[in-house]
Amino acid sequence: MIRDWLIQKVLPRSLWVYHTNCGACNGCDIEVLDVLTPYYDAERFGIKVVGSPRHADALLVSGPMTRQTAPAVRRVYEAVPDPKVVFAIGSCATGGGMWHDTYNVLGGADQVLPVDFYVPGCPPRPEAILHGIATALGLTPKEVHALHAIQEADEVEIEELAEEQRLVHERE
Amino acid sequence: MTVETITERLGQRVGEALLDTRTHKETRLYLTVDPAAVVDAADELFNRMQARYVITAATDQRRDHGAYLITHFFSFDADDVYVAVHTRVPEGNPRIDAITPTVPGAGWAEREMRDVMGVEPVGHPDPRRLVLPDDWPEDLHPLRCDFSTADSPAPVTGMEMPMKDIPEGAVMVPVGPYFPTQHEPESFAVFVEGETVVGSDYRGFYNHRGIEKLGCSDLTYNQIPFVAERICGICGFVHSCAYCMAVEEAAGIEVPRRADYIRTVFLELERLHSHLLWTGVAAHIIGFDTLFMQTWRMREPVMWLCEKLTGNRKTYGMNIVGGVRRDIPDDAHDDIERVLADIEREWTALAEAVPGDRTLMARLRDVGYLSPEEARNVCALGPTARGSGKRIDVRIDHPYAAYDELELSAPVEEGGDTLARTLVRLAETPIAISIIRQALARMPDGPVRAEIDEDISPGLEGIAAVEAPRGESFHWVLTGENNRPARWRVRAPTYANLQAIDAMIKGDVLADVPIDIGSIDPCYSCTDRMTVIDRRSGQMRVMTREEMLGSRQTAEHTGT
Amino acid sequence: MPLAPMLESAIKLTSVALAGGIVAGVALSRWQRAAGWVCSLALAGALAASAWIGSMAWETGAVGIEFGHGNGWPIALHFSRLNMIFIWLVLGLGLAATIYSVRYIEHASQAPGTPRYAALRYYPVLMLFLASMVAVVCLSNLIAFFIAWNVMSLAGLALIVHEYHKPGVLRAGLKFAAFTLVGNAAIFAAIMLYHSATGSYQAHDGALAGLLGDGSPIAHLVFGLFAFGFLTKLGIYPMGDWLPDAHPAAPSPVSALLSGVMIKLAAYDIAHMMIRTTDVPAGAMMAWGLVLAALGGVSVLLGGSAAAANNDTKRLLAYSSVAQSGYILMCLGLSMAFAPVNQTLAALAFVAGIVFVIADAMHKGLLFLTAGSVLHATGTRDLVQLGGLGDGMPTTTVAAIAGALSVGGIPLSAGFVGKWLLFQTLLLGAAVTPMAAVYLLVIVVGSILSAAYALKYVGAAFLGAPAGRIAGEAHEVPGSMRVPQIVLAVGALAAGLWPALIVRPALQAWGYLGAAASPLADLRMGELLVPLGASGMVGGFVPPAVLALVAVAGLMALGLARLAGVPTREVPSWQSGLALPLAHTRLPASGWYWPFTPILRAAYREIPFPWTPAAVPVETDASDGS
Amino acid sequence: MTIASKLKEALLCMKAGRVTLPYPFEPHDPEEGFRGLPKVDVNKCIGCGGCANVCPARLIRVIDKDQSTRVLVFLYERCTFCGRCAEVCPEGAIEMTRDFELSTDDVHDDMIGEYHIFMGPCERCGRCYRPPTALDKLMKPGMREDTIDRKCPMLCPGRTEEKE
Amino acid sequence: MTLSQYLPTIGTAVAGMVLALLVAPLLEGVVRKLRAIIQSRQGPPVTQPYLDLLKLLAKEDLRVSVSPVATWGPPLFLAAILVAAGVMPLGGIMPEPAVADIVVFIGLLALANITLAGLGFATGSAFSSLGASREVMLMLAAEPVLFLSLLVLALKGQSLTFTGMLQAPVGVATIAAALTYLLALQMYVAKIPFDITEAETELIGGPLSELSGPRLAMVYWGIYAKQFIYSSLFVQLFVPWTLSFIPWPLLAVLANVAWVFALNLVVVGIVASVNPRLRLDQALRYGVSLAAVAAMALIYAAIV
Repeated sequence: MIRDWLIQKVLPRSLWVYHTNCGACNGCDIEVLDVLTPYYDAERFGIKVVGSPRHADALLVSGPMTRQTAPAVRRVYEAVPDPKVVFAIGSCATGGGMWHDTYNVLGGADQVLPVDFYVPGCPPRPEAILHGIATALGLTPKEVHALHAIQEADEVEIEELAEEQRLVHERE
Repeated sequence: MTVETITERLGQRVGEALLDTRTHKETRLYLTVDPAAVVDAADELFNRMQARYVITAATDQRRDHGAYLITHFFSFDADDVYVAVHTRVPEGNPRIDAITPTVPGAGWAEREMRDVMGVEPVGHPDPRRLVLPDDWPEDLHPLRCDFSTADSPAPVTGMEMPMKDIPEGAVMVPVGPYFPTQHEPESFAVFVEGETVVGSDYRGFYNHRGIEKLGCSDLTYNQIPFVAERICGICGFVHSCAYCMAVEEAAGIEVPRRADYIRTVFLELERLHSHLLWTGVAAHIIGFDTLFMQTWRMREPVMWLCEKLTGNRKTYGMNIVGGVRRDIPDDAHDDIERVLADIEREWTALAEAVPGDRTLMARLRDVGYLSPEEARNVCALGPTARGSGKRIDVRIDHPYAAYDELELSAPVEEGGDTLARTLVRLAETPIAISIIRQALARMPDGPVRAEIDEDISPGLEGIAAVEAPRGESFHWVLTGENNRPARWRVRAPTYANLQAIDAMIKGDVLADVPIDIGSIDPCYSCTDRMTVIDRRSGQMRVMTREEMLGSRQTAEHTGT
Repeated sequence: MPLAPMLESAIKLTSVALAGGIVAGVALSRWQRAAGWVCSLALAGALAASAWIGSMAWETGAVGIEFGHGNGWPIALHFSRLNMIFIWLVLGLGLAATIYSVRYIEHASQAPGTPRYAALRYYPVLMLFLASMVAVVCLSNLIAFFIAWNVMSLAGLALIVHEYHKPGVLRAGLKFAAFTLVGNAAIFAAIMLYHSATGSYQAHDGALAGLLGDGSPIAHLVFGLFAFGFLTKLGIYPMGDWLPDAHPAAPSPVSALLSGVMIKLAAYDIAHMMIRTTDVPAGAMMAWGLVLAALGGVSVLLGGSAAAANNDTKRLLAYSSVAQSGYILMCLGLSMAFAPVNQTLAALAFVAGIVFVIADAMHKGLLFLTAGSVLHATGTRDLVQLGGLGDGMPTTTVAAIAGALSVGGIPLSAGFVGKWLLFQTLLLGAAVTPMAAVYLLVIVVGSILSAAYALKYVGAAFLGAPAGRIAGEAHEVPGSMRVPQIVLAVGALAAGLWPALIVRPALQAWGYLGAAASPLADLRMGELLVPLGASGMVGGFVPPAVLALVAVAGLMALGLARLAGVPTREVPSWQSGLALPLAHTRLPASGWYWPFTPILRAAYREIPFPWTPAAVPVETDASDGS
Repeated sequence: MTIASKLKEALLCMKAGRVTLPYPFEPHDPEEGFRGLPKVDVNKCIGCGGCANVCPARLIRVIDKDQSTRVLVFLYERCTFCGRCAEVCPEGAIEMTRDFELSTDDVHDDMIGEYHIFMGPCERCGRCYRPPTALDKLMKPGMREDTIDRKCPMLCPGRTEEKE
Repeated sequence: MTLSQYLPTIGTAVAGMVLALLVAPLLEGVVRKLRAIIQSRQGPPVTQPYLDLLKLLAKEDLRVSVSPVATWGPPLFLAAILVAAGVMPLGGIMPEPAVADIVVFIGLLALANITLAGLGFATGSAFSSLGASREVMLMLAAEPVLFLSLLVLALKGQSLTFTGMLQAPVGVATIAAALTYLLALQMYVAKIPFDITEAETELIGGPLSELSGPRLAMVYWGIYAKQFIYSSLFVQLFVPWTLSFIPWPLLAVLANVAWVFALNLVVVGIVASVNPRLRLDQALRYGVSLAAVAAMALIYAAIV
């Protein structure tokens, strides 16, 4: 009971993050670091970057999952004590980026880890990262949703795509 | 030394084996030599003529020539000449004499050649896998044309890179792949006795994303700049700029002068924010978080400025073959000047405070020593080389963009230690500010982008080098068919500088290792690869982990 | 029943038990295990009988008796509160070591290359060694004492070279023999000179100090020669340099005895012959006392440094013995120095010295036994190859931790009590001589060094991950080897929690030597209070109360920790994302305490010994671990 | 002097004062010209697919659902926000918005754009094309007689490839 | 003496322990706020350390080693430090008879250090063992300074008890001792530039690198409490006259706590903000030179 209370009420105000780069270009990593600096100061929300995954509550994963990093990233995940939350930072981590289909890249972070929250952007602005964390912590609402637009086509009949069909769209 | 003298002296050395010579604008020399003479040619260039080795590229030309094209690049920095030594290795016998014993800095490049193209460097002292992941099959070489980008072979086991054996009485400290001071995955195995470093091993290339493969077959000329700038999240503009310049040189495209100036402005803005960033990261590494916070606070307006000017905080999306995509409007000059003035004021205070800070000096002085000889051997670049007394700077040696019309200098320190590299960066920052001011003041009017009407014909070569904040970024493009390059080779400065780490950290203590590594401002994603070359290769025993465990057990059995 | 006959019977009983032990050792030499148990039994008997003697000695302070008036070779024995403490230590630790030996020697003699007859002589010699030590303490005639002293040395030598087939053992034995020869020669010369000066072979309490009273150069010479001889045995640097070689060479229970009691007998002789509270000139006594204390200080620093830098379990402990001997000598030297000027202070120093003796006998004996268990289980003394034994050898590990806490001088252990008393002494002593401030400095550093090597011993051998196969396959030692360890561990901790257990006998021993008021307030609560000094109290320490506070704080901490009732999960250690064999990332003992290691190692310079140059190599007898 | 210089450093640092922005409690929008999420105005789009050809991340899928419906699927999850699609779009149908607060707990459902465009099939290559005029639309799904002898219509995707 | 005589002392000790336990995180929070101000940013609320510790109490407890040292180390570490807090005077109050003098006090703090080092060795990774080795080395450098500077007072007051030491007359030696104590304070509390043991950028946290959840919370709590103890000890022993004139004990305790905060803000916080971390050998050299000064003060005190 006490533990549930602590996790729900205290943990969001003291989120220690461990930053894991899985093959990123540095852009996201620098922005993650930038979030700690005076203009954005993530520490005011209790967010702290820690050096050992044992101390972490959240994993910030950036970059596409390369074949070489995947096992190491899995070990990082295992080394984090429960409860833990995984953030995918940047377009590479959310969807594999422009290397999504190259021979050494497995795809986005969710190919290897159970990702809880995604922060797209290339790189995401520090504000976007803050927004992502704030959204995950329930401080601000989510602002994106699927865009689905159909041309106003006079007399032509429109066939609505079935939900499952939509998802199949060649997302290799 | 002019292209003529180089050709002449090489001709004297290798004679008939010099098959072909082409020059371009008196600053580019393309030679073709017989495979048997490639070591002699490298020796003549590197050891006799004191050229700087740049990189080796391997190209699959089996369809056209029935051979693999191996190219070693050298640079005559004082004379503004890049030399490419082409060799064709027949496809039936993909083996070539390794130049590493002659040119130590080629160690990684030849290992990479073996990995990605399957051309065996014969006589290489350390022929371990470099680039490909541990679970990659031995006989598959991704840069060959018959390998498709999207192929991802089933994982195999037992291919872990064999590690050097741990010296007696030492412990292996795994600095990475995930380590707080490394913002990217890469794995230094540092062997320490007590806390004194007695050796190291390296397994990098965790960030290998197959960029060159994308650029060699899949993407069109104008898609690549966007891939190129994502080679590195800090010096992205450098890569897209160098790539575009290489294509422009190959295709003979005249870039409007205004575009050159705009590129110069952004290159220097990038250097500015990169050096501020580095100062902060280095301070963070040695636990000086206040300095980290303050330099990054100073840096943030540059990022906002870049976002305003380019639409992205990282200056992504500016370069395109033929020029740049956005102009710098005249009303932005004031904004730029305001940001520059702020930084200049604060930076001056900082640069004055640093040498007087005794605790800071204590951490920087006399650690991570890189001798000038070592710097030349590993072909160190940028501030790393300039901190060891080597005056090389592409902006001055091989002027590009608008640098030929601007005044600049390259500060050099003789110390060779971490402090020297720090001082070089401290001195470079105001120079970058001055260059931006000059460029803005002298910027000519006109278009920012050349119209390209004709297709780029295949078989042309272009070399471009840009002085990134970390040193020379080298791009070579060989044009191909279907609006796509046949080969695009990138050599980021960290690729060369990283090979100096082993020498730099040896004898230091563990506490200095992070700042030693940090002092070359490593960018692993640029390098896309890494391992420390071992100059004692003769004595080095390479064992697999299994062998090692086995031998330890035997040792215990026999009571040694 | 009058005292004399009772005493006589008690002495006879003890002697019979000890002699019986020797005989049984010889007679049963073919049946080692039986020999071991019978000898243990004999020792238990001797201990019980000596308790009877002790009760008499304790009542009166000291009792004496003379045998064999008729035959012209009278043997005079005396038993005081002081020497009873030593006799009990000898017999008690001897019993523990003998019980421990039963399985230890059996296992050791099965090792390949061991001469068949090696085990045969072990128990007789061991019993002779113990008996001679008892004799050394209680013989009051100097010639008889000297003979017993030499028998003890010879028996010790025989035990040190017990495993002479192993490399380096003979050299260690030779070194011991050479140093002992020189030391004993000095003692012999001193005895002769003493006789010429006083016309007597009787050495009563404080005899040597009394001799200084006449101020003649010969008296100083006698004093100096005795001191030299005793310090050689005590292991004080540089004359005690045999010690770091001999301990690793000897079988572990023997090391425990050598370190635990044999070297302490020199302390007994110093305490009993050199400290005197009345009729002594302050100048000479204080000078000699301070010199001895200074020598002790040197040993504290050098021994501690060498121990912290060493990677051989038994050698580390041997160096630690050098340091502990240093503490003992410092205390006794201070006691000597203060005796003429301030008897309360002298008493405090004396008590500290005796507490150190008792504590070191317990924890050093214990630690050598644990080192023996490690050797038994793994066949190696090399801390670099050990590690992670905690999983396989839980009892030995816990015992070693207890011993390490005590030797490291951590509060609530026996070793701390001695240090605490020494601090009190030195602080008060600073008013007598500023030299005390220097000694304070020495023991501050020495205390930290002792904590460092104690931690190194436990950490490198028992904690963490196993360094290799040998360490990984270690298993617990048999019960008869565990029990002595447990008993000694309990003793070391109990004495720390209730210091009266060891402080009171020491105080009472002083009570018969000197007559001054006790420097300590009554020990009813197990507390230590020094009610002197300008502000009424020099120091105060109430271990039970501190223990209660630790318990309260610990419960507070645990209560907090259990607040949320979190689950636990076992995970591999974090290696930056790699999956490396544990042995790769294990910090070998050779890498500990950088960057002090080279300085520490250089501090202790071995006395060049001319025969073979090689020191005892770290044993890596990997033949088997079972 | 060390202490004095350290104090001076501390004062130097404090001179800038607190600069922390109140974001996310108050918005901190990017400047004009920032490239955020690209959105397609389906009513302007002519389905040429030029955007798909230039996209470096290859995230735009062009699916011809049937002969008259072309579906453009934007897999925004891997978008690099380079703005090339907007740059090459001949109709200006793609707009780089300034949206950057894109975080979501389900990137695959939320970061997707699906745009349905009505096309006519090209008689020559058989693929969809967008009839340029309303009149042309009426002729769907038939052929355009006037194109039989000419090249594929200007806006047919087969043509756009070398145009950029 | 009887049990009843010790009850007041034990009672105050428990009160002191609880106070240290409760106030220490706030001290850390205030120092963090100061650092944030120097770094031109808003910084976390001053209550942040409480939240951090509470959060850790709810986190899963990952065990690398089943060794009893690993299991019992953290509570013992915290307990030893708390007891040290309990047996030292607070607000100038030190009931007699004392249950522990400074030898025990320092012994308890050494026990804490040794426990932390043992914890590092028990988990057995390269980082934690190197951190543990560093912990012992720093102890070797810092502890003599602490011990010697306190011994100067003890010598002057002719007592090793806190009460006796408070009566030490002020002199050259005591002023030198106070200065060395103040200069070494940063070493005692192991803050930058002396946070060498727990250096995150070198050893990913040293002995702490393998701890998680409640056990990490206990160690952090102990570290915060240590900061409180060492600062408070300076106030108590070297400037007791700033408290002794306050007539009400509770007010004196408050003044003491206020002093501690001031000391941490003015010395610990600022020094930690404007310095990089020293290397082990540099820190040791610093410690040894301070120890030399303290030793000279001690000998001077003994002679004069």
